[in-house]
Amino acid sequence: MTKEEKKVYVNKKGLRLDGRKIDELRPLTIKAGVLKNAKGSCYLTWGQNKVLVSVQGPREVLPKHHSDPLKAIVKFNYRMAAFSVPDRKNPKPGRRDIEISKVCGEALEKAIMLEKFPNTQIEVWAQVLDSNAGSRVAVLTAASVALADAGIPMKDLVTAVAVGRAGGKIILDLNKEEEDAPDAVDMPIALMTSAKEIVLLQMDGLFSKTEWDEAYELAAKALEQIKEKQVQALKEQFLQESMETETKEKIKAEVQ
Amino acid sequence: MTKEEKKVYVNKKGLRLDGRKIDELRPLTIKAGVLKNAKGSCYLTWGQNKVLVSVQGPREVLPKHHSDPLKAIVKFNYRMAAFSVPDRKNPKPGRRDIEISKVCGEALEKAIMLEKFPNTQIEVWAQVLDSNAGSRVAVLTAASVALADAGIPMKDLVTAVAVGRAGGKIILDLNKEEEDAPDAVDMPIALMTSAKEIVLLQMDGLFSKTEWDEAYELAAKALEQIKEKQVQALKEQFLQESMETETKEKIKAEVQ
Amino acid sequence: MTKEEKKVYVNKKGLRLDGRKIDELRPLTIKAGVLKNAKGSCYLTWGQNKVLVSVQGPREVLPKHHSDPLKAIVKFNYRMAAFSVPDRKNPKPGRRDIEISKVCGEALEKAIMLEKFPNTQIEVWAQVLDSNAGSRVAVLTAASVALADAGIPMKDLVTAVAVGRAGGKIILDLNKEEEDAPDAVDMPIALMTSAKEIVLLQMDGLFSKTEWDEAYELAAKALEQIKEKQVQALKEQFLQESMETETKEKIKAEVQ
Amino acid sequence: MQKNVLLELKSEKVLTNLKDSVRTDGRKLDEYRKISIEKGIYQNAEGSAKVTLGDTEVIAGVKLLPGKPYPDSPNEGTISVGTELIPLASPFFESGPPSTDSIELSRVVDRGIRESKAVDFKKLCITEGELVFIGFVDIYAINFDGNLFDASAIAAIAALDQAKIPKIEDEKTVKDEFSGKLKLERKPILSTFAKIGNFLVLDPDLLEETAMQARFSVATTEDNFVSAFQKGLPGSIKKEDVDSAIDTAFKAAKEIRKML
Amino acid sequence: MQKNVLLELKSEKVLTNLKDSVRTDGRKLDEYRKISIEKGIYQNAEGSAKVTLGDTEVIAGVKLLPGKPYPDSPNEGTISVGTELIPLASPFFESGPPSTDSIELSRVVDRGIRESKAVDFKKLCITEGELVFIGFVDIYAINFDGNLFDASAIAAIAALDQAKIPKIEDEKTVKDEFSGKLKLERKPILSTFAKIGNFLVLDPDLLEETAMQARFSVATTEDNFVSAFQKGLPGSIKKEDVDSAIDTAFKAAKEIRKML
Amino acid sequence: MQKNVLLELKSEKVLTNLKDSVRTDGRKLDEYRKISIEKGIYQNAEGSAKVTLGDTEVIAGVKLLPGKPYPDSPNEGTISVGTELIPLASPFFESGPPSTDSIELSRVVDRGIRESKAVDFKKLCITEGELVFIGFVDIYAINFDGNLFDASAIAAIAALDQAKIPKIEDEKTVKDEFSGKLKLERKPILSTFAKIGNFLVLDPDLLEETAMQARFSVATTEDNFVSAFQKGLPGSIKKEDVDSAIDTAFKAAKEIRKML
Repeated sequence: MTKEEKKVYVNKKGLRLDGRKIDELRPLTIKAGVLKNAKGSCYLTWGQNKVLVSVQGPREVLPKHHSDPLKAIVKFNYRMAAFSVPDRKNPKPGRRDIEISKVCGEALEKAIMLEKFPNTQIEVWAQVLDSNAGSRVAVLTAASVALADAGIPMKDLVTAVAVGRAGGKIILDLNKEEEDAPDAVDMPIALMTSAKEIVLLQMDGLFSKTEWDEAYELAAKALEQIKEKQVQALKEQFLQESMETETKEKIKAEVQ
Repeated sequence: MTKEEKKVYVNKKGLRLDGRKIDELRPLTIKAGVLKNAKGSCYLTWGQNKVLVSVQGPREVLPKHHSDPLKAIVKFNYRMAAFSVPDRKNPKPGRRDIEISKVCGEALEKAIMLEKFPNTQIEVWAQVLDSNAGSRVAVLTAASVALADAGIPMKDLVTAVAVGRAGGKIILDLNKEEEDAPDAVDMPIALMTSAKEIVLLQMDGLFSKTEWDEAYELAAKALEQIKEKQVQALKEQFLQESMETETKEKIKAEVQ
Repeated sequence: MTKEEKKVYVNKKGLRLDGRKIDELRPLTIKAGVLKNAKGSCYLTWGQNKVLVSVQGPREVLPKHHSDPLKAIVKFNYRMAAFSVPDRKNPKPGRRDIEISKVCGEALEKAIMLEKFPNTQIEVWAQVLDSNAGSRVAVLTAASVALADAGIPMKDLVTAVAVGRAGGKIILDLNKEEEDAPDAVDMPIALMTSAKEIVLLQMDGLFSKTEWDEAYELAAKALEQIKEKQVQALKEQFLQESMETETKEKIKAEVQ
Repeated sequence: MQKNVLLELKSEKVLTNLKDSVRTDGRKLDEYRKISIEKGIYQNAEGSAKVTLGDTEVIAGVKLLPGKPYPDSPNEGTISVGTELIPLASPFFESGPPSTDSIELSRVVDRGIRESKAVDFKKLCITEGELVFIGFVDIYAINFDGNLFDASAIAAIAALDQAKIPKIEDEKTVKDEFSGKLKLERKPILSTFAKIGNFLVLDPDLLEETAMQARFSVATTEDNFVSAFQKGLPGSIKKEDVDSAIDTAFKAAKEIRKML
Repeated sequence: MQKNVLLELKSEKVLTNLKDSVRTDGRKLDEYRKISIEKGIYQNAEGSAKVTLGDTEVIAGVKLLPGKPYPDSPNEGTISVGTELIPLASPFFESGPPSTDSIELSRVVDRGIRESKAVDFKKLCITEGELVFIGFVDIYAINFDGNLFDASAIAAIAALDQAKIPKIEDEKTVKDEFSGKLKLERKPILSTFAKIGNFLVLDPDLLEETAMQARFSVATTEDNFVSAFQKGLPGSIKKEDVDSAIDTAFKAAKEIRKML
Repeated sequence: MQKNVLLELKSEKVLTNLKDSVRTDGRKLDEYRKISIEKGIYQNAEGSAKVTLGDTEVIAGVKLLPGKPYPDSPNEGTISVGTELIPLASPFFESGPPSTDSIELSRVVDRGIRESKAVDFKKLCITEGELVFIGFVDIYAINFDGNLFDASAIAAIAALDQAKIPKIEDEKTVKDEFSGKLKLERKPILSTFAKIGNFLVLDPDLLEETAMQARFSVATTEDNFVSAFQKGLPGSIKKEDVDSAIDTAFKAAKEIRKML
């Protein structure tokens, strides 16, 4: 513990334990349309985090009396693979999985035009395959891409990131080592960035009001970058789909 | 163990370990109509026992095929708060909870005019908040009051008490220390006292037939006292409800 | 372990640890029609194995949407009594119980004329009361008799046996001691013997292709013997039922 | 349990018959059906028994497994009773987790053994404070024609009474070796009555159970104790019913105890 | 939870009223309902409290049980919070395993205590690496009229604050003897807001909860920290909402903390 | 699993095509789809692999955790295989506890490794009688287009084959340090066939699975053993089917083993 407390989370050059700057994200890659059997899907890597998200629906709700005659309902399932954590995760969803599923599903509901699909349900399955701090913001960011890939109309993408404190400094995108700092605060936040609407916000620790302000600004900037990557992934997928269709058409034309 | 065996459960003056006489109840208080959201309710304290009982219904049975076209069904849920026992009670209902719920529910069914409410169910939730021997007779006595408070028509109140043996003597309303006597016998019994109909009777231990006779007489007398307290609680609640209505009417009158 | 390896599973006289020959079954008894409340039933003892199988149905499937409009479905429940194994078996069905239920149910489906009973289900309950290697082939052999006893039309009986290897020899109907041999292979197999259709086949271990051939031949021969016992049990039951009917008729005649 | 409509229709005659002093199967009010008890029938069980009560058939098996004692009784073992109402026994029994009915049944059988001190739990001690035997009694109904309470309780007592105590070495059971037999201190017999109209009938069969308003069970011991009561179902009974049930139970139990 | 159709109809007026600067029950936007806190009410609990918030009533009890520490914090105990939304509290609560709602509630209360370091887990250590106390906080809603979050969080803090620490001998609890009291290091107070239209109202009652699009909770401490955020439900909030919620929460918490 | 009606309609053509000696996707009867195997893809897993078999994709991960050995094999670790058919993989897979299908799949993969002695359990021993490794192999279907049996079994073998063995100090795992690699003694390959009409086709895709009456799996090893059989589904197979399946399996396995 004394050893831990002596760790320098941000050094004199302003660099963190893994060499990042205070406002620097871990490497982030996003790929849409990766699963054949899903209506929409997304594979996202974020530092060591690797997540795979699928979207099914909108489709009929069973049993029927659970459906809403005015809008679609969203079923979000956050699940960690048994081997995605240092210790083995029990495959049965625990209380943490259930809470994360709830808040992530609620964060997406605001963005989806649910009223277009009354009596149906949209199912999001978010599978964490490898993890190292920040898996909930990773799956939420990926889910938003998977929904768009599924062609489900949305007001805006939902984009998420974690900010927080380690060693007295407000930093972006904490890794596990930083999350374990003695004074660590972790704050996952998700926005629809166009109108700066906060759709997910959680925090635990001891934050001053000034730190909250600072953390929010840091997050807001990073979210713009992340959103760009989301959009880029969707463009690539759209391009590829078009090309595939074109190729198919060409082949068809040649054959005929 | 040897120490236990030397305990004098009833001393030469005829007094028990807690100073009570052989036929003396622990302090008993009953209050009806304590929960705003319940159709009927009752808070009862009996020595250290503190129980809260609510009644909902009669209302539709779901799923429908569980309903009885000839009468209402009674769902009795006996539950101990996790902190209501010396060790922590696992919140998941165990076999003991399920058996007590069954026999208490059955004891009430005889008293309720079930045939007046076909296809419905009456739900009794009996929550034990603190306990010290005798919680099942406490909740059953309270449930009967809560049912009456809910306005559900009954042939008679159900009134319950435990009698038994400790240190060779037949005594009324055993506490935990007496229940742990080496020769302890515990016998919960519930009657509709008007016609002396036994609706609940359980016993485990080694009783002679004479002891059974003696125990029954002791119980029967005590049940009269307890029933008086039940009736008193209902009268007070009725009075208060009337006053509230009257006050409301007055205010209305004044306002107009 | 070294002790184990020195065990002679088949001695120079060709006899096994329990005195059986290589192709010799443990004592097998089959009795049909043993349970009053079942549509069909069978009690079978096979060495130390003692199993009781009942058949109910064909009857309506609940909930209805699980039914098949083209044929009956088969629900096979393999269960071990808690005391039927050296250690106590947890009463909750485990993964082994579920797999055995699945493969045994599937093995029977081929034999039953399911298309005669659309929208219904046939329930087989297979209770193991004592066991010593081979309980799945015992219940499957018994289930087939119980189905016939229930009057359910079948293309052929299903007959099952286990063959395998211990101490380098291919042997019939392994007992527990043989199953525990260091080189043990166990292969349960079930046939509809008339057309030599394999309806159940499982194996784990290290078998050469020649050993498979040898094992199959050994099994095929034994299955003929076992089938004879199945048929014999059904004949006896048929005879007894006829006699009972006759006796009743006689008594009726005499009374009138 | 699903409903047996046919039986419900038939059961309407039970009370009419009783008023003519006839039980549907011809028995007297205080008469058991034919009882038989088979013991020691399974090798993997330390003790086992099959009890038939008319057409009701029940099997009980006992496993004695080493385990840790409760902190407050370091030199005592314990028992644990489970009953399963499996679909073998009746087309109206369903598979799945224990029903409310089977939980009540298990607990009545368990308390009947425990509270009558039928088993001396000290005899189940292996090493004080360290290791004791836990006696798992598992009961399976295999044919159900009423009064599972008495059939199960008798089967449990019969299975325990001749149970072999496994030999223990290094805190583990030695296969197929035994250090003796578990002898019961007392053999409580449970006798169950159906209250039908104003009648109290012993050992109700399924038809009578369908007609009964209340069920009442009394356990009695050879040393003249009443060792358990359990009243069930929505109907009520009277003090006189209990008195007469006790007398009948003592008489009936004496006969059954001889068969153990 | 089943739906309360009547309430949904009524709730349509909530926003209309807010536009006229009126809360349905006459409160100001940043005003709590009447709060009362009763402590030490049950003998079997090491600590207990009942909190009423208008017509919302919640009970919390604490049991301190000896257990093994986590390998990575051998000299620290821990806590475990459970909440049950039992049918006592509302005709729309159902019995059964914890619902998603009650799981979120439990976890928010749990983290609120744990991450604000309200309890010094080192004080729960009995023998380093061997034995520590686990503080089970169990919360029961007994009457539900909105804002279970604040009622539950306050009840948990109140129950913990005066919890007695059992005396331990031979790794076991000595009955009715205590070695002292568990004093909290900090008393974080959770303040929950409903976002209804563009309004943010403190301590929503059931009617307001039925009308809200988003729920937002802020915990604050006496040493000027914000110690928790939790945003729930499908609606969104703005940075300004969070800012104003923080200010309101600090003010409100000061008053509540005095009552503990 | 829900029903895929469209697929059922299409599947009627599978047999007609086979009679014309054509598999729907143009393969020969004894031909696998394109296989690829990626290994060592996740850092938190001691071993991991992704297997694609045509459009079927499966991921396996291995965790080696210290635990107690079974009393009857004090110097041996063990493995435990779980498979999850998650909704990622198919709109017809449902969340919830393991289905009967996934339990059969898990057990076939588990036995295939265990009984072929692919892993030397003695190499998983840390301290005899005290501590051994338990190898948890967890398998997730991520895209389902038939033949999960072979994809899962190959993924499990691939993940185990390169699994790192954690370093142990004081009975606990040292983070990110390893004492070596778990090398397999044998690499059994499972080959699964569909019986459709009188045809036996290797590596059925989803359409063929929808048309099949029986499923038959054979595992073979590099030292010429048949190490497992599993016949599934209501149809029957013949001795000759088994014989030919064995020959095909040996040939196919040789190719797949090279890719590991």
